[in-house]
Amino acid sequence: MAVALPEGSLEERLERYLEGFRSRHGLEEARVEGNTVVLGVDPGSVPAVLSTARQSLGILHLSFITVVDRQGSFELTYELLDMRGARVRVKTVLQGEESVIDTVTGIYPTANWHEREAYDMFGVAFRGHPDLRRVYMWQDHFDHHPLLKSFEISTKRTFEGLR
Amino acid sequence: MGLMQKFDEPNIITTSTDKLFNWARKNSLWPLQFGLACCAIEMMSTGMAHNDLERFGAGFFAGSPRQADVMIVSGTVSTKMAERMTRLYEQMPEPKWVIAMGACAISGGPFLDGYSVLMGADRVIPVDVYVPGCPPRPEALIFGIMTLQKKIEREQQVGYEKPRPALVDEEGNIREYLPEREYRQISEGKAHRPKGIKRLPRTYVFQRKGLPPGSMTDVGWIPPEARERLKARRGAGASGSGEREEGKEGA
Amino acid sequence: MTLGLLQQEIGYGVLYLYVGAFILLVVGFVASVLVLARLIAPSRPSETKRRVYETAETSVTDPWRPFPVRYYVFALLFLIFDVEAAFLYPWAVVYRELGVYGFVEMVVFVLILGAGLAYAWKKGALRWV
Amino acid sequence: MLREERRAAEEAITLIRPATSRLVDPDIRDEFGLETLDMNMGPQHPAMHGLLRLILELDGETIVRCDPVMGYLHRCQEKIAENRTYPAVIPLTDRLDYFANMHNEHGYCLAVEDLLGVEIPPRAEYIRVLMCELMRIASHLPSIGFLLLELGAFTPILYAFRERERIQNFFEAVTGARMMFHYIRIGGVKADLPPDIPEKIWEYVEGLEKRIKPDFIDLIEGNEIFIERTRGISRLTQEEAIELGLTGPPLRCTGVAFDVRRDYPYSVYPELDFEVVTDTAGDVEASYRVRIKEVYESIKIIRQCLEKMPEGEVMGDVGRRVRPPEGEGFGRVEGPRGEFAVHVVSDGSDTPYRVHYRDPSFVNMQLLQEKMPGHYLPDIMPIMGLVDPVSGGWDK
Repeated sequence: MAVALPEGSLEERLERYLEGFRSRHGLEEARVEGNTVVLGVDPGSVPAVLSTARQSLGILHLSFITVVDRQGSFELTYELLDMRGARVRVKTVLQGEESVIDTVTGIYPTANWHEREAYDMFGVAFRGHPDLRRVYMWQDHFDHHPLLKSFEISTKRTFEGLR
Repeated sequence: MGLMQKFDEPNIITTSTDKLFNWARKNSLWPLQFGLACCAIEMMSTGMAHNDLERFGAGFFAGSPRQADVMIVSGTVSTKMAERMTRLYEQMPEPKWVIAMGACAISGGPFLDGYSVLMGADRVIPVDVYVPGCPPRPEALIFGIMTLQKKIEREQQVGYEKPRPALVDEEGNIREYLPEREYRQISEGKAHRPKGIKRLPRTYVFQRKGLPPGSMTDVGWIPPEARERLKARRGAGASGSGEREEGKEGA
Repeated sequence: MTLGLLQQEIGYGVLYLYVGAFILLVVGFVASVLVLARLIAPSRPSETKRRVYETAETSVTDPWRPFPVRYYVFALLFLIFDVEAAFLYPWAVVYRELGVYGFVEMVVFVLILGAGLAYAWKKGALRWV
Repeated sequence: MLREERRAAEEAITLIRPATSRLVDPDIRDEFGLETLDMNMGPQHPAMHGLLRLILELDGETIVRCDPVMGYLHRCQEKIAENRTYPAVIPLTDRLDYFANMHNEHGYCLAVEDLLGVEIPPRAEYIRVLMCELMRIASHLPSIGFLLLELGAFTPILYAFRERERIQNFFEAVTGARMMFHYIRIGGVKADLPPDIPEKIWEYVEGLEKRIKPDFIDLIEGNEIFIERTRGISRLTQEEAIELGLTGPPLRCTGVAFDVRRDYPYSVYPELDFEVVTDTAGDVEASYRVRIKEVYESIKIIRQCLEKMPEGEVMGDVGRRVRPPEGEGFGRVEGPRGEFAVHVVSDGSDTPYRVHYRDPSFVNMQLLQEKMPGHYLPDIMPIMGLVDPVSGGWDK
């Protein structure tokens, strides 16, 4: 009944995760920073990497999904925790106009609302998501995605203006 | 139709009954349970045992608008909530009042640049008392309710038509609140507009048809030294420039 | 004691005068309050005010829809036993005067209703999914 | 003895017959032409812990489907944060989860300090932990109060807000504000503790430890109605809780001992000894027990903080103008409702390029969508009490 968390000290686990990812996906830019394994992945293989993390390596908790609008491309960051001190950060870059990526709700069901929020705020569509709707804004009258850089709200405040 | 509404200007009957009804209404204000955000927590601690609203007869937070007299708008009103708030205001029985509690309900507060924040509750419903603060202390809310009680004392039943909410048309049903139109103006700021969207005149602010007579709420407590300076200036003002005196009286 | 005294001296009928006065008082008060409220309260009817209040939203579907039948069965059973309790009260007041005959009579009455309840229970009317 | 047996029997029953067994499966319903009623429990509802609208599909009194609609308090926090300087975003984070203001500030400041790589004086760290633990008590007690208020008991909420008022007096003495502190700054803390505050907090904590037993535990635990309404409601197994991404009391009440303070240590928590409170039942009553025990743990931490408080200044050498290098900063804090994480992306200018808040209420609320079907309509209140979301948090 109890859930088994990965054993071993922090360094062991980090090494094991690094080896696990390298062996399965042959990722070149995979490195360890402090207590985090950082992986650069191309958008197509995100579900594969996350399923190895979940099934074989036993990393159970998906903390959050962050989308950053780099004015032309979207930079997605999946933060995974193994609940014992180690972190895995999967970063992908969605080039150009087609901002569509496979969903990970099959592997981490908690990603359901994270992806809905990313869709609502940035317009990043997740292929295969059970019910991809807006979370915060109006369903039908509002055809803008507010957190895009092109959607400006007011003058930028910097230190120059302040005393 | 209420008996009192048959008269169209105040006369001996309505003014004398005003005193009785206003006294009764003043001392049993039932606030609607309409907590939006952080100010709701301060409203709750005002209702709790430490600083108690029950002393003013306003302790019972009515769950449904059908039993409420005062709608305390405590928190940020988002554009999605504007229509709901108007419907709640409409469904409250007469006579009803609105207290805008907190900077967000007064003017959008710290979220002035928000694209989905309504810049103040008085853009859609007529507000009687503004309680500043973010969140206002419980004592400030109690002072707001005492100010409302003073205002109710001087209210008249006939001869003064309370302004209608902005989103409600003549026969009383709510017009569709399209944030698309409100938000195009985005946030009062001089924002760069996404391409192809025209500027929209401010249509969603209700025209305030004059304040009821005597509804000027007094300033309330002022520190003693400030009061001396005020008295001194007014004394000097009276002897000095006469017209500034009228200016103040006329406002 | 006082009730007894009253009964012997002024006869039984007068008592109903008190009850009548009391009922008149109650009905009068309620009626006057309602009429006054109707007269004094300012009324500005509007379309939204007439609409159903559903926590600040327009209702999604109209509530006039078929409901599961078990609520109705429960209401019926409650009604029966409520009336039974109503019969028990006057019996309990004059319990000493009736003696054994009254007691047996009431036991039979309760048993009949108990049999009804057992039947309902066995048929599964009380099963609450 | 009898109570333990009864409790074990109940737990056994609910395991065999989960709540969803009450649902009539759809094709039988269509075949018999049974119709369900769609109803919404709208934004203005006393039990919704804020502005949440649940569109419920009801079959009689059993909930068939529940779809939460949010966004009624969306205040564009992340968009406004992109247009403000780094120190100016701190007052905004106070208004995120307005029952855990100190934790939000702490999370954001950790993220920016992670970017800056600045050194925090130890006294400031201890003051931050002390304030956060006081805030945790001032948030757990009202959560228990709200859970009981929704079940109909009015006394616990009065006691909870009495404690909260006293803690708010401390906050006012230290930071100057009752709720929106803006006290934790990037690089340290705004000002030092007033001299008389530490032993006042010590006396208060002594009194509070004695008062919790008679005021909360004796009043609530033996109560039949409380047991009847909360035991076995939305029973969570450990796999379900982890799949839904729950953190904080809803996760720990199923037995998974995940606490950011111990597993991902930040600030001075490694030097303090406290234990992570877990329970086994995984239902609403278990979450109440976890919250009560966590208040005791917080009291223990507050005492250790007051003892080990070193001398020294409270503000690091971060100038008025915060201009971190380009890159990403992460801050993760254990709030009263769960893990609160902040992801700050900077492009080297005065204002952050992107700020993303991971709010525990937002993620824990997915429980409503998964676990609600099968329960009765009145069970919504205890389940909202289990999750205890705050609308400022989930609507951001």
